[in-house]
Amino acid sequence: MFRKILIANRGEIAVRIARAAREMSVETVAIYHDVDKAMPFVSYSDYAYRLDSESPKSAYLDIEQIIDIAKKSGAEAIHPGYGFLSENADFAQAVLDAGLVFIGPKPMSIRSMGSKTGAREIMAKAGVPIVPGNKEPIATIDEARQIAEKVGYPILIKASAGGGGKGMKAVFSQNELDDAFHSAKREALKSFANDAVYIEKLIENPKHIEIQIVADSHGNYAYLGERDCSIQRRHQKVVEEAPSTVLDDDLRERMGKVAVDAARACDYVNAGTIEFLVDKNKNFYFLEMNTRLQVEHPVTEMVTGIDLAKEQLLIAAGEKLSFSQDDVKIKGHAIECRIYAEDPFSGFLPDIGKINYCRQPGGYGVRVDSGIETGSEVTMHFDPMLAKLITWGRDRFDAIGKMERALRNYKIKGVKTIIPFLLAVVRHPEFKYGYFDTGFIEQAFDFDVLNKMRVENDEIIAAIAAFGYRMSATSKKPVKSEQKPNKWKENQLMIRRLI
Amino acid sequence: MFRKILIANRGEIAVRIARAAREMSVETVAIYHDVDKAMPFVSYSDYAYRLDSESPKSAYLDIEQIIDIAKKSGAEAIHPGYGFLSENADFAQAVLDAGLVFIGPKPMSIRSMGSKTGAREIMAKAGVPIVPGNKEPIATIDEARQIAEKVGYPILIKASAGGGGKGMKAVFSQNELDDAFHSAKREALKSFANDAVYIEKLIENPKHIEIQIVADSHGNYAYLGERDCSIQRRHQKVVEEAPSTVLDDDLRERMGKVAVDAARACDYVNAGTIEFLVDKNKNFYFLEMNTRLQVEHPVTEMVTGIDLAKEQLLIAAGEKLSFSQDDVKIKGHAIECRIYAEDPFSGFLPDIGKINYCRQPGGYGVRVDSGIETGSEVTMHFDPMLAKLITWGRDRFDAIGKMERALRNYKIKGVKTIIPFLLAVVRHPEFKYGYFDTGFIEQAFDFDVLNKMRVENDEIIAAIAAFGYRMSATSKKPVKSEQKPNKWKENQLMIRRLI
Amino acid sequence: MERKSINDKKAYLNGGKVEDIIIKFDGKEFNVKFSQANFANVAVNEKIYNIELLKKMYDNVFSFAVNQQLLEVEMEFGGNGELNLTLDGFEYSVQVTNETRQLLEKFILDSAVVSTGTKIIKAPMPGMVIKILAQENQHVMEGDKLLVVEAMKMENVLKSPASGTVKSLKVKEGTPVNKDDVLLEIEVA
Amino acid sequence: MERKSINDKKAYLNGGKVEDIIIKFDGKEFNVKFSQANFANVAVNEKIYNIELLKKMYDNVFSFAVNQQLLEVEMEFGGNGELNLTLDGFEYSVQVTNETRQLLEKFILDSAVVSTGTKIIKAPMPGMVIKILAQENQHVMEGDKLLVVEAMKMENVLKSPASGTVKSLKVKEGTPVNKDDVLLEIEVA
Repeated sequence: MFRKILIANRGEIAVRIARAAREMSVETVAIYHDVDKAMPFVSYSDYAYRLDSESPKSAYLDIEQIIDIAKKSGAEAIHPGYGFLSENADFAQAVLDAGLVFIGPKPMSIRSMGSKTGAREIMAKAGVPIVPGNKEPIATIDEARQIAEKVGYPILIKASAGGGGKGMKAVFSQNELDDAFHSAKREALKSFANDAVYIEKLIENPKHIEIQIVADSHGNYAYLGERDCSIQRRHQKVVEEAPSTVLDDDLRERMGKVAVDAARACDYVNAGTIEFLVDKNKNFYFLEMNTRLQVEHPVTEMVTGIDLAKEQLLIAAGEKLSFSQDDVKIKGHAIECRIYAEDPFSGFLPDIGKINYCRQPGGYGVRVDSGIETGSEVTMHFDPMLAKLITWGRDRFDAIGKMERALRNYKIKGVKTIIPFLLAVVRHPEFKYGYFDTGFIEQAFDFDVLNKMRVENDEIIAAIAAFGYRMSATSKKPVKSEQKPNKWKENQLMIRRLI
Repeated sequence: MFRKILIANRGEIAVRIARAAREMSVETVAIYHDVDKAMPFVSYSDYAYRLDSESPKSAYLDIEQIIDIAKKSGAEAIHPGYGFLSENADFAQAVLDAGLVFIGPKPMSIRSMGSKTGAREIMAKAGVPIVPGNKEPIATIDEARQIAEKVGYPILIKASAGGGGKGMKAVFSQNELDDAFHSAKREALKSFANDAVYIEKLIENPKHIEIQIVADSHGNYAYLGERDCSIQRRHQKVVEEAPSTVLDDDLRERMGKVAVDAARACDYVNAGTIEFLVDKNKNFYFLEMNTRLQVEHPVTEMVTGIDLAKEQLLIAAGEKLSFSQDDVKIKGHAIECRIYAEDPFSGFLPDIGKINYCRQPGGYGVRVDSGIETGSEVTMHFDPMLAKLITWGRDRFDAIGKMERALRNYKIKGVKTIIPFLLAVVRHPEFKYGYFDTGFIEQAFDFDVLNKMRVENDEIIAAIAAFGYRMSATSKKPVKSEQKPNKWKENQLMIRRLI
Repeated sequence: MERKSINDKKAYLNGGKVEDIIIKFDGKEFNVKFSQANFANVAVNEKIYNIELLKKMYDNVFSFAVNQQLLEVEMEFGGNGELNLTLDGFEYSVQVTNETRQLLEKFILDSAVVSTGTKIIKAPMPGMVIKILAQENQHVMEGDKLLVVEAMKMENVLKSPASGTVKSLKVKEGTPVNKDDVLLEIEVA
Repeated sequence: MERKSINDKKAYLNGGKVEDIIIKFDGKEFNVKFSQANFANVAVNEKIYNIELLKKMYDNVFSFAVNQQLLEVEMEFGGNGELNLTLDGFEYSVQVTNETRQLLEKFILDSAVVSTGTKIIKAPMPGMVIKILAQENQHVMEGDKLLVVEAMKMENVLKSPASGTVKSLKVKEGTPVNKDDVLLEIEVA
């Protein structure tokens, strides 16, 4: 095993890796931009080196400097976390070239899975189910009819040059095809000055299900069950869980085996995830492969008892998997809620500022992977995810009970967070009973419930306000108002999120 | 299930119960003496009522006032936690008389297990192994020889009126008996003005092993495996774990069944613990029964997945056990360290003061059941246990790795804690490899290791001191020194602990 | 016990009189009456609430027990009776006012309709002009303070109902006024 | 980068000269030399340490990186160069001194042995008596400050080596003294 590793990341994932390493008696080196100097992830490590960089974000992308620090510090390996350089094949290669170990897959695996069309081809060849259809432009309505027939209705007509739903038409039967085809072409032309369109199978009300796999350098592979990440807001995962309410043992095993095939197909080593869409008939289709540790990896850890971050270190150090496929047993149920610094009452606009007060929930079955603490500054430079709240219960109902309690016990003051929204989600009947798909937040979730929650305490708010007003009137030293981010900053933040 | 319960306790156990209740949608009522007004356990509840009392400690013992508040608040049941009124049969009876539910066993069970000799008799009758010997005074050396022969060497001669080791003699073979018998009688006479002695089997290097049981009001019983609580300092448990390194499945099952017999013998309902001494030949002997939730209950929860606090509520509400004996499977390993506010470098003298800063460890497999937070005041009024740190790992080695990491990540500033001592314990080779008994801290533990840990950072301390000195010399506003508890307070604390 | 005596003392220092207020947020109004003995006891729309401050957790984060119910609240005080209150992630922008001020605002609004081109500011109630904050020919913005009238033992600030220029100023500091007396006129720009 | 310039500035304000010190704790001594450019760089017994203050976590709780190694330290400052430092639960009672002061203490200890019944306080080095804190016939306790001698550009406090009564006071404020000049005598009670 390594004696010392460098963590090329920040925030909660840097804390996560530092914890795992220390438990294995491996020392860790943190790197930080000056804006992060006082963040917990720095002090969670054994050593810390400052990154010299103009912009905070570019600091964590500075391959040369990071490798220099790794060598200077005596680190033998680099863990990239997620985001930043984690899926950058050039970085992985540069680490190897510097004579260090990259705690992740081979550069070649990252590269091949990084291209959506390339990945699709490799997977198709390996027998992994992909969404039927092809990306070739369709010239005539006759051709469209043939492909639609082959793919089977419902289908989706998509603009080749497109994005954002423009030129996209769902077609549920053949007699709708003509109108939709021409309409899509017209829209595509208008929007992208290019009327090329193609046809893909429409997966109705899909579930987003992903399979966690691990592979060592000795050719051993294992799958660790699924995660259901269907609760998304604008393709951003918000709530994840394991196991999924829609998989049975048979489907779990079939998807697991396919996931291992997929990993084998790109000669994969270390921890990785195969994302699938699952339709209501329990057909599943390859979406993409994430060649790194996922944000939501904790739910798998909680139900399998396997520490994925530690496994990554073992694998990178050349050891064999610490367990076999037969050892993987799913016990109980785990849910993760991502705690974003966003205002759910103002279109999820990211918020920044100083965390005046933070009290994390704790106790039995509650895990918090956090990057902040009381006094931390939330800046506009990075992703607004502050922490992850994970609960484990004997069954799904128990895990939800713990999550609801933990969300209520989670106090973050000074910046707005989506905690009230998450509370409304875990209390939602469709979530509680497990009937939901990727359209949950956009379609099933009624934002009015938030307003109803708000009204519950009206009189109490009035009473406290009256008391507070009188308190401030009688005290000589009035409580100062905190400075709020100005409109310019808010705009900047908005832009950051849209990119 | 209840809608609202009152928690007749404070500190971490009140937080523990409030969390469990909220997860079951049961509201909780906290009671507090004014010195505890700002403690986390108050704000973890839904409602809080102030106890009117001269002394802080007596507040939590005021049966009449507590029951009054329960009725006024609309609580339907009272959870006593541990300590305070938890093993007070009169309180349990008063709760029932007030038409409320006591979340614990019947008053009669508490009463019968509260008397050591009474409990011994009931257990002997139920076939539970008790330490051989009897408490009858022995008149002659011939009688002593007969009893010693029957009990089997080694034996312990104890003064009937005794205590504190006076008049106590260990005898390992018959030819030592004469001298020891007379010597014990002389010592007893000198110390207690009473030369009566009796003979008991000497359990050499015992392990303190306890079995968790639960029983519902429908006659269902189950045992949840053992806890090894052999790491004790002056009969005070410090580190506990589950499972024990010395039990195999066969012994576990035998002890479990005996524990259930013991519970049956006193018509037990709710969660309880049977404490045993286990000798090196794996014979086990009844020590006592704790008719309440134990401080160390979390290690059992971590390895069984069963929430004991919730189970208590279910049982008290008249429901059946949520699992059967066959469902109880031990998975992985859990360790608990008790975080006392005591100075391990000054004879474990309790410390008081304000917690200037507290950062709890967290992440995968780490659970903190805490009664304090940054800003909390540690007073001399209560037990110095601030929190419990529990880790779970796939195996014992993994759990120890997590514990060592978590102890290093646990920052409590402002009062002294035993964290450095705990670190030395979990790093101790005899602990690591599982060879230890109740004599570990007094005999095997070398307090010099603490001093060795201390010396490691000598030069760094000097460097920081130099920088700090210069920093304070250049800054206009010198850092003020915190007020230390004075000698009088320390003496008070010392007296409190000795009682 | 101790808490109560402290609050009593504060009420005492405050002149023994704790004025009733109106709390407005989310388009709703709540009438709040304080107990004269202890302003931790309030009646909100006739319903009694006892508020106890258990802990100041940070600068502006407080733990309260309201009728024994525990709540953690972030409170920011602005000027002019503005209060920003956050409970469980829900933010409430609270305006604290009282009956006199409310009457005043309504009155000014009403009186401002009287004339177009020129807005006439009248005394909303009998009282005494104690301070004049605007000069003749001065340009004022909507909401700018014009003058302070003492009425019903309280000082009430009269604000401009529109942007414009101060024309005829009819009163001086110290002038007693009757209800509906014209105080000044604003010519809207 | 920024940190460095701030420290440079502090060093500058400090007169550009950062004096070497001696750190004592647990019966051990460490010689510390500060870099003149940046007192975050120190040599402890010749070994170089760079200290960076990353965060003040609370009043007297700091997060440091010492040669990049992270440490959370509680630091309490007493008077007289006393410093209480806690790292990972280990408490260190640190005494900060310097070579001159150490020589002084040693000298007084040595000189105090000279006579029994009467302890003679001699000048430990050439200098100037700048302040006299004890009067003739005054009773003093061991450790009480007697006089201040400026030597080697530093003020050095001479303390009483024993409890007793101040007998002959041989110097006045402003008197220049040579090494071993008798300054005063203490008659031990």
